[in-house]
Amino acid sequence: MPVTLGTDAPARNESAPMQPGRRQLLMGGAVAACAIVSIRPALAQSAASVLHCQVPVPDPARSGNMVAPDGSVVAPGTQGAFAGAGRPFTGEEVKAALRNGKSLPGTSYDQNRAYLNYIRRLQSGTSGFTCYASLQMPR
Amino acid sequence: MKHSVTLTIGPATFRIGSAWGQPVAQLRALYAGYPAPPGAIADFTVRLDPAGPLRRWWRPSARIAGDYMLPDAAPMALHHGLLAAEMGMNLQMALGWRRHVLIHASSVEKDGRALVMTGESGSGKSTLAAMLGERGWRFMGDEFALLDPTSGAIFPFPRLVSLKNVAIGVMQDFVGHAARFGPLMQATPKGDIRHLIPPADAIARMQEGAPPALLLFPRFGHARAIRPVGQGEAFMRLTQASTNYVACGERGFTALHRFVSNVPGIALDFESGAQAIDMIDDLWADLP
Amino acid sequence: MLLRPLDDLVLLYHRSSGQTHMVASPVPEILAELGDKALHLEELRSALEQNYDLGEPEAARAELSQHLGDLCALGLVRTT
Amino acid sequence: MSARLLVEVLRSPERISGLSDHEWNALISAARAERLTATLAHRIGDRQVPAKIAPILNDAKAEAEREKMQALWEADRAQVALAPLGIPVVLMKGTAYVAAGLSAGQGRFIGDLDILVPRDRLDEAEAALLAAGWEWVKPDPYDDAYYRLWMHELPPLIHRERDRMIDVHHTILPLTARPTPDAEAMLADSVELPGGLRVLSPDDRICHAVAHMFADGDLAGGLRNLWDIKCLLGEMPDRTALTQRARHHGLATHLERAIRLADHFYGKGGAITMTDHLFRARLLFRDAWGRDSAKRLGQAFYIRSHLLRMPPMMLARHLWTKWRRGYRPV
Repeated sequence: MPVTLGTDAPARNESAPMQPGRRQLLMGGAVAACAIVSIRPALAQSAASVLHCQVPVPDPARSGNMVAPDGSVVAPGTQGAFAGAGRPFTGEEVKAALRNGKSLPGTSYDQNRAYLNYIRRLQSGTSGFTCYASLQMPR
Repeated sequence: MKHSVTLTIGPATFRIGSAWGQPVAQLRALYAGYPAPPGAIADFTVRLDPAGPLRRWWRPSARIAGDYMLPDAAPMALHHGLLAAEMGMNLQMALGWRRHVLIHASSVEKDGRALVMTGESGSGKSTLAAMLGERGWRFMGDEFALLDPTSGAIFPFPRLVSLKNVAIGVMQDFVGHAARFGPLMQATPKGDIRHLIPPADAIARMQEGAPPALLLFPRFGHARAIRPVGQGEAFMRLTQASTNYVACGERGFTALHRFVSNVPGIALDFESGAQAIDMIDDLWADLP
Repeated sequence: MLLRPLDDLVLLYHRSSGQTHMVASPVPEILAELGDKALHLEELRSALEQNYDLGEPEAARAELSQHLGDLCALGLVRTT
Repeated sequence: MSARLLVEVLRSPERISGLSDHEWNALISAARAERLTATLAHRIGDRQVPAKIAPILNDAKAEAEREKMQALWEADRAQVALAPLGIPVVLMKGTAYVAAGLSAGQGRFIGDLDILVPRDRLDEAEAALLAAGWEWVKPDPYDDAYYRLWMHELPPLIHRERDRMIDVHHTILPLTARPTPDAEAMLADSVELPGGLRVLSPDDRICHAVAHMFADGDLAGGLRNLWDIKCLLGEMPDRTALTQRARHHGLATHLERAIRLADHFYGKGGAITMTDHLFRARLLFRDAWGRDSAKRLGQAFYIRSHLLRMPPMMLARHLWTKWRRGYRPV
């Protein structure tokens, strides 16, 4: 199958530096694996960082359910799972717990681990996600 | 709404409404020296709404709302209302401003050229800008640097400087005038906060941009060190520090490319403000 | 799409998706070679061969094919 | 009431002459809250506006243009993912309007990509989208089972690289709702655009917009939906076939209400019925600060939206399950 550029062919003269003569192309293993890095929208991160935000555990739509040690949300009464947190955690509390190993306030050792696993699994669209994403800003 | 005020900061005008009088009175006092808005028309509306039906009176707390909102925003106690209003203005800029590429960075200007400092909170960028602003530089902003896609210049957004925790004491010693400080707000979600009114020239020249000459990535609390940052890394970090890079589309791409191509990037580790100021003076003197 | 060189890599702005990618060699060279043409893998390899030393053909084909796969997934290149 | 001002300006843009600064603020806040800022900007066009307003309107137009590009790109990605299966991508709502170049697409805010897929190909489509990088937004057993059993669409998917959502519909309304529009007929009569994407036929576009606004949901964002309908009707001078089609889909009364309200709000300001007045009040709930000034009416429409979707016993069971998990209308 032949390949072609998308609808949007590169503007030729402003393209990559083309050197005269035969040049060794950077081909091979590790380089090949990371020759393209896409920039992802950082809107959520920086926007939330100017605010004070919070992460409910679990999501309000699932409050009443429990959090299993691996962070998944399970039905009330599940063996080995923990009831949800009484109040949402603040971004600062989550950051201290994720970065410095400080327990989330009012949690036991295992409960803390389960909650953090839940927070790590948060996805866009779930309550608390923008807040969590804001804590992930690279340094 | 019951209480309201209109403020112009740099290129943007805000209409701030509040269910309570106190935050609005504090804003009026602290922004008294800013040029009056050209009229009542605002770029953005910010609201401090009661967080629930009873929250106007009973344990009053405000929800930050307005033209642009974030779902995860936590309500704030009324006695932190001034901070809530400031956050509300920042949020409108972060989510709604399109006339510049917005970089989460502080900036200062000297000799007609701008120094831009970016890093996450705690990096010291805000305090450094405030200090430099008292030491012969023009303070341009502690939160957002506005990169103009047309000219490539950095434009100021000199809102009140938001000092946190130890920086409060440091700047009180540095500035002297108690009259330039707002009320001390203790135990806010961001720690202790006290606002500082920027120097008079920063406010008088808040419409005036400057071409960027140096991009710093400061990091407080590390042994003195300086490392050049490659253009690729600088570009990546600026996109992550920008709230509207994607929304600016091709203009944003071209502007940031021009910025990292023309401006040297340097990571700067430091242990004290005085040390950082010396290091910055040296770097500035060595610029072509 | 717009390609802009930096000191250590090449920036790519893709107008139809609004996405920015940072690409390293040999991706910019592949894109430049494709231009507005449609090429089979082997045609692409031999075209690149004119200007660059690609090493052993079999390995070069495997590697080019991997890059093309990545480019297709991002919508920068499509199969026709 | 700034919502009313917004409606008046959309109907007759000359209304802007002589607006006070406060009225402008109210107008912009309402337009932002209703996601109609760029539509407003296009309606105002080249008319003279205050110096502070012109850049706000220009920003909104540029933003809409970028959103249009992004929406079309998402449609392209879905097409690439589904093409190998031979499943056509039938666009709906905002993306369809911009892809087909309709006036309803001008300046329209576009959130998610909505596509319609034949019900018997749903599993294949889902698998292909998952393979192409879309992921479930909310992995919740109850919601998931609920969606699959009763809803007219898959639970929302989000693309892991691009952070954009796709809603895959297989029918027009929840399977429990009383009108049951004929999705198969809509698919069969869909129209191909150059490039291979498809959109609903002109009649069905209106029927879908009407079903979406009046037979589903609580009318949040209703001013925008009604603007869509107004624009779509404007491109349909002869409505005989449309009326027929609406009857076929069980949407005849909803269509009549839509036509009356669109004309009342955005057209010649024609008369409306007693019940229409409730809809009118619900649609005009924003005050001069963009706030909800009619919360109780909003709650009533929230309950109505559930009644529309479910028979009462099932609704009771659903609300009980939701209630136990602390999910309440606010």
